[in-house]
Amino acid sequence: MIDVLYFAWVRERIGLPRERIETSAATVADLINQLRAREERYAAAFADLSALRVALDQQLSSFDAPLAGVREVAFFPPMTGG
Amino acid sequence: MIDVLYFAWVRERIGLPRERIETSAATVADLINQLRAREERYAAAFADLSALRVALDQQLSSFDAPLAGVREVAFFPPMTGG
Amino acid sequence: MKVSVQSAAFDLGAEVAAFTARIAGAGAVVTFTGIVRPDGELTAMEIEHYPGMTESAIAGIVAEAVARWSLVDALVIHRHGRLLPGEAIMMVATAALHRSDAFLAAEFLMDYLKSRAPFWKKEIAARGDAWVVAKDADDDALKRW
Amino acid sequence: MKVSVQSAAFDLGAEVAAFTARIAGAGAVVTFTGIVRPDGELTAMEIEHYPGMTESAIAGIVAEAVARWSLVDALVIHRHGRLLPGEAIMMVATAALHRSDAFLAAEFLMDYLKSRAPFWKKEIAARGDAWVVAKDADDDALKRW
Repeated sequence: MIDVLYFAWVRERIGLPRERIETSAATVADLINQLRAREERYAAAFADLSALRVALDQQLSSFDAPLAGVREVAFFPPMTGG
Repeated sequence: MIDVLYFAWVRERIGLPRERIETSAATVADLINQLRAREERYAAAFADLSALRVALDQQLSSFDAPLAGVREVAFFPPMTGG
Repeated sequence: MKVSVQSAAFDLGAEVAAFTARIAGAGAVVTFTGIVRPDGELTAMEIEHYPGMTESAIAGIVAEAVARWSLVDALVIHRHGRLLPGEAIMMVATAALHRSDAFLAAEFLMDYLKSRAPFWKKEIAARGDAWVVAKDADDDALKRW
Repeated sequence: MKVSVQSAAFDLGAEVAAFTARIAGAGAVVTFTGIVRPDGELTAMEIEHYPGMTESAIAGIVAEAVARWSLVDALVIHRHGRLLPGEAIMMVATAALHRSDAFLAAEFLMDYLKSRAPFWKKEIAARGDAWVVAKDADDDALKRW
């Protein structure tokens, strides 16, 4: 089980801010493929990975990073703070 | 007659902040030569022109600038504001 | 060092005064304040963030700035939630021995907060709401450092 | 725009708050504050200036910054007379639409105030007084602009 969080338009497109997901995905990319296969709203949110960023346990990471030991995955668009 | 002002160590070396001077000097350099000839303290203050700056009527200027029409000449070291 | 992520407004004058009062030894203080620009039809700016990661990401950015420019102190306040045009979104303050270090550290903090701290801005307007899109220039700005 | 050359101390927090309150339309405010660094035996800093020229020189520098970076507003306060270690010598504030303009204008103001506004600093210390010597780097800094 892994906590998956969504922010900004990713959250709006998927329709929820977080969920717990049963997964055996080895990498972030594998998890994304699993999510895409679920429902159209996930496929839409993850259609263009260049528009997305990912954090693993609150650290910016990359789509090919392994998920072993990770408890929290977050997907969001490029940040616009400041 | 022209008002001549001195600031910082130039003022200290010459021993006064300002004076009115009768001069027919054509340029700042001519005025400096006239002052140097007056007394040792002037000669000392104007010994090294690279350590001095001049303003004519409160505008930074140069030693070869003409004095025609100028009412106020100021001599001082490079500025250290901020 | 002080990092605050908050929904409440902050008192810029009081923060600057308090920061400057506690930086004994510094010769230079630089502050930056970001304000919601009253832009045509904009009625509000909604700022979403990632609680937990926001604080740790900012703390990491601040620690790097402090080490790199030998800062005497640094401060970051960043708001989230709904802000009105003219309200201050965030501020940074840096205190250093010399002015170039204080300036560089403040610019570094801003460049990194802009694209490495998990905030997302949404413009609320009569014509419809729109997420602010990150600019390539924001990422390019990091290359300077 | 506001330029003040004064012997009295200024209230940094109040100045920043007042400046920010009157810059409707700006998205970015940068401030710089210069402080007398408590440096070993220093007991005071005496700042001499050229009344009349000081104000006009600063006004000219501010006008150039406002034009060049399309500033919404700018502020310069510079003290003269006797200052104690830890006291604020001067401050600048710039308000612009975007942060890079506010930063650049503030750095420009500082570089020019340092070597083109007629102030001279003298360090007062137990070991003897000494005029601060301008650095070649101060003049070199102007070449950036």
